[in-house]
Amino acid sequence: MGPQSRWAASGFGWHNGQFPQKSALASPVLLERGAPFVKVRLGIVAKGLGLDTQTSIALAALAPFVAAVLAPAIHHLLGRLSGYVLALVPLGIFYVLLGFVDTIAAGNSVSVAIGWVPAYGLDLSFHLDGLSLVFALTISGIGALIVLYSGAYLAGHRHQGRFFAFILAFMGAMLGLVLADSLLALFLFWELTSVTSFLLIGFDHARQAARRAAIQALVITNIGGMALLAGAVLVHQLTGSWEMSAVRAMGQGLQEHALYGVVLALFVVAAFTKSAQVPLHFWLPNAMEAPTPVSAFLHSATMVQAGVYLLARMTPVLGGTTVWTMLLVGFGAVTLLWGALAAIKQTDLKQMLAQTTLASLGLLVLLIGLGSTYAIAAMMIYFVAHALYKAALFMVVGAIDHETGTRDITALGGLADKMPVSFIGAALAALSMVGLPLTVGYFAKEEMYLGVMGGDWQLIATLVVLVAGNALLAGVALLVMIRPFLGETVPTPKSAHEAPVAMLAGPILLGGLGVVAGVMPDGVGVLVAEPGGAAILGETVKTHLTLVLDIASPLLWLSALTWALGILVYRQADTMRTLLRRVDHKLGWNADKVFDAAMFGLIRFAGAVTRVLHHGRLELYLVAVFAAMGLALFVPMLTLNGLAWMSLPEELGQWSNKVGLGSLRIYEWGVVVLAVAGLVAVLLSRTRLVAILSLGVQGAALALIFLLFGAPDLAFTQLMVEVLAVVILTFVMTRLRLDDRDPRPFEDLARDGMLALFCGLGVALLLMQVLSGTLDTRLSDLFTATSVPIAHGHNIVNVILVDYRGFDTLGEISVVMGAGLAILALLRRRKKVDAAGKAAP
Amino acid sequence: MSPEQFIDVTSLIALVLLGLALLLSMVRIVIGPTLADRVLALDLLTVVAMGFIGAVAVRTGISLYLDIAIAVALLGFLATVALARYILSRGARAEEAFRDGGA
Amino acid sequence: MNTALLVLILALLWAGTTGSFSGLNLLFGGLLGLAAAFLLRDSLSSRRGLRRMGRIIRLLGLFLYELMASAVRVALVVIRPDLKAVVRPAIVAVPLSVTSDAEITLLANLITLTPGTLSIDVSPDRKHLYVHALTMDDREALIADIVNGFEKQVKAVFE
Amino acid sequence: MNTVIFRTLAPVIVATMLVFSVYVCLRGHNEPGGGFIGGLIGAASIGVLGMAWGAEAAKRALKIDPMVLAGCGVVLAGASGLLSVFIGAPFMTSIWLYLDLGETVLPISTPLFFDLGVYLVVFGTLSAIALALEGDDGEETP
Amino acid sequence: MDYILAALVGLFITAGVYLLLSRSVIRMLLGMTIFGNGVNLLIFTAGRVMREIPPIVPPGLDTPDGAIANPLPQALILTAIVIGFSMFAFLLVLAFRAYQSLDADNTDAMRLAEPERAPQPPLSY
Amino acid sequence: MAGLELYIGGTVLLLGAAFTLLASVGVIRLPDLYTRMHAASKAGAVGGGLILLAVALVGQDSAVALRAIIGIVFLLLTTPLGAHLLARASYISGYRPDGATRSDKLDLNSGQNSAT
Amino acid sequence: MAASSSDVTLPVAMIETATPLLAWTIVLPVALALMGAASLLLLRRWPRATLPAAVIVVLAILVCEAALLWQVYTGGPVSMTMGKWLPPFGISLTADLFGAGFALAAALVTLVVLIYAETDRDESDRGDNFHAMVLLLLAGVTGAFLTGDLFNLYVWFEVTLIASFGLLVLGGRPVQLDAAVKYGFLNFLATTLFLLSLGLLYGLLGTLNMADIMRVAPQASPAAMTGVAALLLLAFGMKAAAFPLNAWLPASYHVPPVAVSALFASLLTKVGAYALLRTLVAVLPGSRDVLEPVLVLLAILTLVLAPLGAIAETHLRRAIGFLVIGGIGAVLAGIALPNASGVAGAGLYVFHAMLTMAVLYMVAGLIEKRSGSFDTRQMGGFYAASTPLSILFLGAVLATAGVPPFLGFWPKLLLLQAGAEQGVSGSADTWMATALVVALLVNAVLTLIAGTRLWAHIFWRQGNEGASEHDALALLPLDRRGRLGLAMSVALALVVGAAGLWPNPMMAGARDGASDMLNPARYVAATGLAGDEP
Ligand code: NA
Ligand code: NA
Repeated sequence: MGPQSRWAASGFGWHNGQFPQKSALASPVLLERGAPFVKVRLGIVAKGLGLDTQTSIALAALAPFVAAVLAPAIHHLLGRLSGYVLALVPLGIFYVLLGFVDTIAAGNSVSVAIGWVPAYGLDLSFHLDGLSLVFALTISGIGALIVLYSGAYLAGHRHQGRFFAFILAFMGAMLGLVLADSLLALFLFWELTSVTSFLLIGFDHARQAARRAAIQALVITNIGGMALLAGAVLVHQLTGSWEMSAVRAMGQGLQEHALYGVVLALFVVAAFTKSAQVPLHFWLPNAMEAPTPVSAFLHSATMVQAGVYLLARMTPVLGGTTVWTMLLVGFGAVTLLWGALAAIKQTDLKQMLAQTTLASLGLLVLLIGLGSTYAIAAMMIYFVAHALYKAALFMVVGAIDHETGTRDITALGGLADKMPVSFIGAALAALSMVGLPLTVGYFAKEEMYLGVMGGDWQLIATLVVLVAGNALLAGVALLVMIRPFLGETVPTPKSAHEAPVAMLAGPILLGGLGVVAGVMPDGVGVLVAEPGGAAILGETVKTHLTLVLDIASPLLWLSALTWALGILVYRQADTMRTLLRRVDHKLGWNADKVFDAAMFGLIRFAGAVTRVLHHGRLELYLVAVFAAMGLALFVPMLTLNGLAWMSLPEELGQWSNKVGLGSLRIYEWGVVVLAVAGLVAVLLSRTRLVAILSLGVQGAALALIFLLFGAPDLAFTQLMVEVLAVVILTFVMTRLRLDDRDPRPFEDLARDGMLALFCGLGVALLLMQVLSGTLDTRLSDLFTATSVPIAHGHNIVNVILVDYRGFDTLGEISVVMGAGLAILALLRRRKKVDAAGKAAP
Repeated sequence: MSPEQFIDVTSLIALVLLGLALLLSMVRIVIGPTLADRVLALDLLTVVAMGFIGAVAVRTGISLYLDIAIAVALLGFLATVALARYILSRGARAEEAFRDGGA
Repeated sequence: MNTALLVLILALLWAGTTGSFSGLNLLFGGLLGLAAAFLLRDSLSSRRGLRRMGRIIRLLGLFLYELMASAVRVALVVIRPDLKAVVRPAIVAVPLSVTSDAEITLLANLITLTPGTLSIDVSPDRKHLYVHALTMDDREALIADIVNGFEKQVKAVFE
Repeated sequence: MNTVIFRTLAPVIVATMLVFSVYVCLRGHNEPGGGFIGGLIGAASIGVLGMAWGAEAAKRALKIDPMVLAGCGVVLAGASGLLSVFIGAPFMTSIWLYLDLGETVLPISTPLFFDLGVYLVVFGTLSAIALALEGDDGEETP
Repeated sequence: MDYILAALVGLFITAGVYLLLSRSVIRMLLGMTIFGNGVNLLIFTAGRVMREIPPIVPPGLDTPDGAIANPLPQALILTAIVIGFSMFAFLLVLAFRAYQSLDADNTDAMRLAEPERAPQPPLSY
Repeated sequence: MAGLELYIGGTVLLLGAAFTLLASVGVIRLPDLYTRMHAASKAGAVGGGLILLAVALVGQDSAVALRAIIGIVFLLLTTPLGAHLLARASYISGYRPDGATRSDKLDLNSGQNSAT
Repeated sequence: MAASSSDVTLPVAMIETATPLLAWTIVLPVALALMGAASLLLLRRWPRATLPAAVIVVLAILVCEAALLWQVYTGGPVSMTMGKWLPPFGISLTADLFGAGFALAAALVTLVVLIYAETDRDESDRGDNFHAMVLLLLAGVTGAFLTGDLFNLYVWFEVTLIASFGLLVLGGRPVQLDAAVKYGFLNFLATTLFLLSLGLLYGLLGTLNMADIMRVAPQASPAAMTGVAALLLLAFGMKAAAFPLNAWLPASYHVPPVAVSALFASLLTKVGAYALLRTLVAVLPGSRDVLEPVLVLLAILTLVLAPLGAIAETHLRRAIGFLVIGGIGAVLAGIALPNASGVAGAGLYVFHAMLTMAVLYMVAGLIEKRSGSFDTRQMGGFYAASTPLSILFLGAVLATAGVPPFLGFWPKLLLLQAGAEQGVSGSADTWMATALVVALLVNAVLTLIAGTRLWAHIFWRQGNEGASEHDALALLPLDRRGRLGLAMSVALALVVGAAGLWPNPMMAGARDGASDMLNPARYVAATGLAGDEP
C-alpha cells in the first residue's frame, strides 16, 4: 500500500477541475477567479505527457536531497572534481524545468500531488505556474553556478563535502518551497531553508560571529515560520483546503472573513522575517558570515526571496486590500531606503552588497504591495534581474576576497589589470543594477516607474522613494564596479591574480545573461513578466517592453534622473558615509544590538526564572504541591456548591446523628483517642525517637480501628507493618546521629501548619461529602456471593487478593521485590565507592 | 446472667481497662524521661495491644483474632530487641542520652 | 535438644496449631520442622537432650506459681500510695554454678519472671548473674533464694 | 546484642516464628492471614536471627540468597496465573485440583501457589533487606 | 460513625502534611507514613464502615448469614499498605545513605543535584 | 454447668486486663527504669498470658487453645529476654538506676555493644 | 480426581466463553516483563547472561505487543478480564490504540536502551540487577498503558516508581542520593495522592473499572466528582511533570547513568501524561470540561516556562530534562483542547516524545562520554570531530522543537489544528484556544533557541566557554562499547526519522485512537460492559 499518487495537469483539455474539498468551506462563498485549471488523472497524464511530468517534478523535488546525502561521499571520492559533478544536479533540474516553459508560457499550469498523510487528507502537492517556474529556474540555474563556484572557492576545505551537502539540501528546500502547492509542504520547505541556511551561515563555526549570525537568522526566520504555520493552519481551517491553488481559486472570500486581519498578519510576519523587512532585517547582513558562495545564493535567488515569493503567491487571496497595500508599500519603502543608505555606509564589499539586498527586498515587497499589473510585472523582472546581478557581484567579490585577501573598497584599486575577466563580470552585473538600457535591470526600472505613474499623492510619494532608492542602489553599483577595479593599484594582503575558471563562470554567465535579456524585451515579457503576472494576478498580463528610448516619455527622464543621482551618490559616497556613520554613532543602537539585548535578556530571564522555580529546596517544592492540593480540594467544593449537603435542614438531624459522640462505643473512643494522641505526640515530639515511637502508636491505633470495624486482615497487616516500620526506623537511626530539633523557623511552622490544616480539612470535607451519598456495593456483593462457591475461599478479602484482583497482588509483590532491588542498589554501591575512596588517597 | 451476657460485660470492662492501659503506656512514651523508659513503654504497649486484640476476640467470639495477637507478640519482641540495640548504639554519649531524654 | 526431637515437637505443634492431626498434616509439620532444623543446624549440634520429664514439670509448676505470685506482688506494690517507701531497689551480682548456655539462659529468664528480681546480664566470665531487685532487704538472703531455688532445679533438669 | 541468653534462645524463637509464618500463609485463604503476613513474620524471624547471631551467620544459615527466593516467588505467582492458558481461560483464572488421599481430600489450587509466591517474595525481600542492613558496617562516615 | 472517622482522616492528613513540610528527612518520612495511613483510613471509610463483622464466611456456609464489612476496600488497602511499606523502606534506607554521603538530614542543606550557586547561563553564542 | 468455660474465661479475661492495666500503672508510677521493668515484664507477661488463656477458654476449639498456649509460652520466653536485653543495653549505655539503689559493681562487657 | 471450579456457576459472575490464544497478547507483555525481571535474579551465578536474557524477554514482549497493536489497529480495542470474572468484578486489561501504541514504543525504547546501557557498564557493574530493574520498569509502564482498571493503574504506577528508584540510585554517587530524595518524596506523594483520589472515587461510584466508571460517573455529585478529578489532575500532573509540579524532574534526571536517564525521559512522564489523557479525557470527560481553564493554564505555563529552563541550564542532561517538560506542556494542550485533533495531537506527542527524548539522552550520554564533562561550558569541538553525533543531535533537537519533517512536527500540527478549530468556533473557548496556540508557537521558538544554543556551544564551538577560537578541545575516543551505544542511538533515530517522513500510519492511529478516547463506545464494548446501562 504505497503512497497514492494523484496527478493533475492543466492545459490538456479534460474537464474543468473542481476542488473536492471546496464544498466544505467554512467561510462565505468565495469567488472563482483562478487561472484556468484542469485536473487530469494519472493515467491520462501518462498517456498525454508520457512519464515526463512525473519524472521531472519528482526529479526536481528529490534529486537535490539525494545529491546532498551523497555529496560528502562524492567529494571524498572525486576531490576537486566534485564541484563540477555536483553542479550537474541543479543544472539537470534547470534543464528539466526549461521543458515546461512552453506549457507555462501558454498560460497553463501543472499540478502534482503525492498522497502523504491520507488519514488527514494531506498531500505533498506541487504546482508549477508562471511564478513558481520563474523562481525555480532562477534557483536551479544560479544554484548550478554556485555549486561550481564553491568547488573552487572552498577547494581543500576540510568540510567541503558537508558544504556541498548543505547547499544542495538548501537548494532543494528552496525549489520545494516555490514548487509547493500545499501550504503545509510550503511550510515544510520553508523551515528546511531556515535549517539548512543555519548550517550554511554557521559554516565557519569556529568563530562566534558566525555562530551568532546563524542563530540569529534561524531564530528570526523561525519566528516567521511559526507565523506561517499558524497562518497555514488557520487558512486550512477557514477554507477546508491545504492547497494554495485551491485557496486561490476561491478568490478573495477570505478578505471578508472576520479573521482576515489575523491571517494577513501571520503571513506578513512570515514573509517579512524571511525577506528581512525593516525592522526584522538585521539578521540578513550578519548572514554575511557565511562563505561567499552561500551569500551569493542566499541573497540573490533564494532564502530572502522566499518571503517575496510567499507574498506574491498569496496576493490573490490576501492582496488588494488597503491594509495589505499600506503594510507592504510602507515597509517596503522603508526597507528600500534603509538598505540603500546602509549600503553606502559600508566599505566592506560584501556588506555593501548585503545591504543592497535589503533595499531590493524592500523594493520587491513594495511592488507586490502596489499590486498593479505594471508593478507585478516589474516585480517579476526585477526579481530576475536582481538575482542575476546580485549573484554575479557576490561571486566577483568572493573572487576578489579569495585572490587579494581583502574586500574593503578603501584597500582595493586597479584590479582590472590583474583580474580582467572578473572585472567584465562585475561591470556587466553592476550596469544591470544601475539599470542602464541593454540590461534587464532597465526593463525592471521602466516597469516599476510605469506602475506608479500618474496617480495621487501617495503614488507620487512612492515614486519619489523609488527614484531615490534606485539612485542610491545605482551609486552603490558604481562603487562596487569602479573602486576595486579601476584607479590606482593598491597593495593587497595577497598578490592578486585572476580567479580560477570555476569562479569566473558564474559572474560572466550571469552578467552576460543580464545583457542578453536586456536586448530581448519580448523574451523577458513573455517568459518572465507575463506568466508570473498571470500567476499572481490570476488574469492575463500583457507587457510592452521595448528598447526604444522615447524622449517624450517621462519614464526616460525619470531613468535619467535616477542615473544622474546615482553618479552623484557615487561621487559623494565618502561624504555620505561619514555623515551616516556619525548619525549611527549618535543613535548608539541598532536592531542588531537590540537582538543581542533581547537574546541575552532572554537568557538572563531564563536563568532567573529557572533559579526561582527550581531552587533545589524540597520543602518548597512540597509547599507547591500541598498548595495545589488544597486548591484542588476546596475550589471545586466551593464553586460547585459541594458543601450544600451540610446545610440541608432535613439532613441536619442525620448529620448530628452521624457526628454525635454517642455513635462510637467507649472503647472505640479509646482507640480513636489513642490514634489522636499518637499523632499529636509525633507532631509535638522534640526528639526523633519519641516521634518514631509515637508513630508506632498511631499505627497500632489505626490497626485497632481496623480490627474493631471488621477488618482483621487489615489490622493484622497494619500491625505487622507498623512494628516493622518502627524496627527498621530504629535500625537506621542506630547509625545516624541527628540533630533532633525541628529545623523550621516559627513563620514556616505557622505557614506549614495552615497549609496542613487546609489540606486535612479539605480531605475530611470531601470525604464527608462522598459519605453523604450511598455506596453502590455490587462488586462486594458479588464477591460475597461467589467467594465460597466459586473461588473456594472463606476469607473474602484474601480471595479478592489472590483471585478477583490477583493481578493487583502480582503487581504488589513486584513492588516488594523492586524495593528489595532498589535498597540493595543503595547499599551495594557503598562498598564500591568506599573501596574507591580508600584506594584513591 | 447468661454466659454470653457475662462475656459481653467482662469483655467490655476488659476493653475499657486495656484502653486505659494503652493510654497510660502512651503517657510514659511521651513523658519519658529517658529513651529507655519510652522503649519500655512501647514494649508494654505491644503487650497491651495484644491483650486488646485478645479481648476483642473474646468479645466477638471470633477466636481467629488470636493469631493476630500472637503475631503482635512475635513482632513486639522484635521491636524491643531493635530498640534495645538503638539504646546501646546511643549509649556511649551520656550527655546525648540526657538530651534525648528531653530533660 | 536434638534434631529429631525438634522435628517431632514442631510436627506436633503444627498439627495442634492447625487443628488437624491427620497423617498428612503431621507429615507437613515434620517437613516444616526439618526446614527449621536446616536453618538452625549450626545451633543444634551441641545440645544435650532434655531428660527427666518429672523434673521439668516440677520446675514448671514452681515457675507458674512464682510467676503468679510475682505478678500479684508487683501489682500490689504499684497501687500502694506509699510506693516510694516500699521500693528499695538494688543490683546484685549472683554467683553462678550452672555453666551451659541453656542453663544460664533458663535461669536468667526464670529469675526475671519471678518476684522482685530481673536479670540484667551475665558477667563476661559467666561466673555471675547480675540481678536487679525491686525490694531488697537482705543481699545474702536474696542470693541464697536464687541459688537454692531455681538454680538448683535448673541443674536438676539438665544434669 | 550478642549475649549468651539471646544467642541461646534465638533458635527457639526463630523456629516458632517460622512455623507460625507458614501457618499464617497457608490458612490465609479461609481466615485472616495470607502470603504477605506470613512472609513478613518469616522475615522477622530472620531479622531476629541476624540480630542474635550477626548477619554473616544468618546468611550462612539461609544458604540461598534471599533475593533469589524473592525472584522465585514472583515467577511462581506469575506462573500460577499463566497456567490458565491450558484451560482456555483468561490470565489468573484459578484452577482447583482435589487430591483424594483416602484419609483427607487435599485441595491444590493456583491461588495456593500464588499465595506461596507472595510469601516467598516478602520473605526473601525483607530478609535480604534486613541482612543487608545488618551487614552494612553501619558506622556513619565522619 | 463514619463522619468521626472522616474527621480522623483529616487529622491524619494534617499531621502528615505538616511533617512532610518539616525539612528533616526522617520527620518527612514519618509524615509520609502518617499521610499514607490517613489515605488507607480514607479508603476504609469511603467503603462505609460496619462494626465488628469481618468479611469471612463461617465454615460450612456458602455465604455469610448476615451483613458483613465491605471486603473490597480492605483488599485495596492491603495492597496499598504493602506498597506503602515497600516505598517507606526504600525511602528510609535512602535517607540513611543520603545522610552518610551528604552529611545532612535537612533538605535545606541537600543541594548537590541542584546547587545553590548554580552557574548562570553564558551570554555567548 | 453449661458455659462454665465462658464464665471462667470471662473472669480470666478480666484478671488479665487488670494485670495489664496495673503493669501500665506501674510503668507510670515506679521511680526508675529498672523498677518499671519489673512491672512491665511481670505484670505485662502475666496479663497478656491470662488474656490469651481466656481466648483459649472461650474459643471452644482445641486448636485455638493449643495456639493460645503456644502464644503464652512464646510470651513467657520473650518477655524476660526482652527485659534482659533492654536492661543490659540501658545499663551499658549509662542509664543509672535510681539514687536509692544499692548496687554491686557490674562488669558488663561493653565491648559487645557494637551494632552487629 | 480433578474437579473444575464450576461446582456452582453463577452466570452473572463469570465469563463463559473460552479465551483464544491471541487474546493473551494483552497480558503477556506485563507478565513476561515481571517474570522476566524475577528470572534475572535467579541468574545470580551467571551475571553475563542477564543482558541476553533481558533482550530475549523484551523481544518476546515486542512480538506480543506488535500482535496486540495489529489486533487493535484492525479490529478496535481489545480487552481481557483476569480470572474469568466478568468486568467490572475482575481486573480488565483493555488496550486501545493509544495504550497499545505507547506500550509498543516503551518496549522498543527499552530494548534499545538495554543494549545502549553497555556503553558505560563494565565488569564491576555485573550483578547490580540493572537489567532486572529495567524489566520491572517496563512491566510497570506496560501495565499502566494496558490496564482498564484504575486501582490496577495505581499498582503499575508503583511498580514503575520502585523500579525507577532503584535505577536512579544505581551507582550511589552522593548527587544521586540527593536527587533521589527529591524524586522519591515527590513521586511517592503523587502516587499516594492518586490513591487518595481512588478511595474517594470508590466511595462515590463503587467501582474501579474505567469503562464502568465512564458509565456511572455522570450520576455522581458533580462537585465531588470534580474534586476527585482535580485530585487526579494533581497526582498525574505531578507524575507528568506539569508546571508547577515538575520540580522533581530537573532535580533528578541528570544524575543516574545515562541509559537510565534515557529510559526515564522516555517512559516516566509519559505514563503520567497517558494517565491524564485516559482519566480526564476518556473516563471523566464531564469533570475535564469543568477543569478546562485549569488545564489551559497549566499547559500554557508548562509550555512557556520549561524551555526557559533549557535555555538557562549549563548541565547538558538537565537542560534536556526541561525539554522533556516542555513536551508535557504540548500533551496538556491537547488535553485542554478536547476535540479529535487535540486528543490525537496529545497522543501522537506522547508517542513522539517517548522515542525522541530517548534519542536525545542517548546522544547526550555519548557527548558526555567523549567530552568527559556534563557541563556545556566545558564542551566543544563535536562538529568537527563527529559527523554521526552531529546529525543525531541536530536531528533530535529539531524533532523536539517540532521542525518538519521530523516526527515532532506532526503532533504539533494536530494541536495547532485543534486550536484553530476551537478558536474559530467562536465559542467562549476562543481565547483559551488562541492562548494555547500562541503558547505552542512560543514553545517551539524557545525550544529551538535552547537547542541551537546547545548546538552552538557543544558542536560548533571548538573549545570550551571563553577559549579562543583556535583552541580546539581534544575529545576522548569511543571504545567498542561506546560504538555499540552510538549504533543503538542511530538505530532509534532512524525509527524516529522514518516515522517523521512517513507519518501516515501514526497519524491514522492517532486519529482512531483519539476517536476511541472521545467516544468510548468501542472501548466499553471491548470490555463487555456494553448494553448494561446502570
Ligand atoms: Na489474607
Ligand atoms: Na496483599
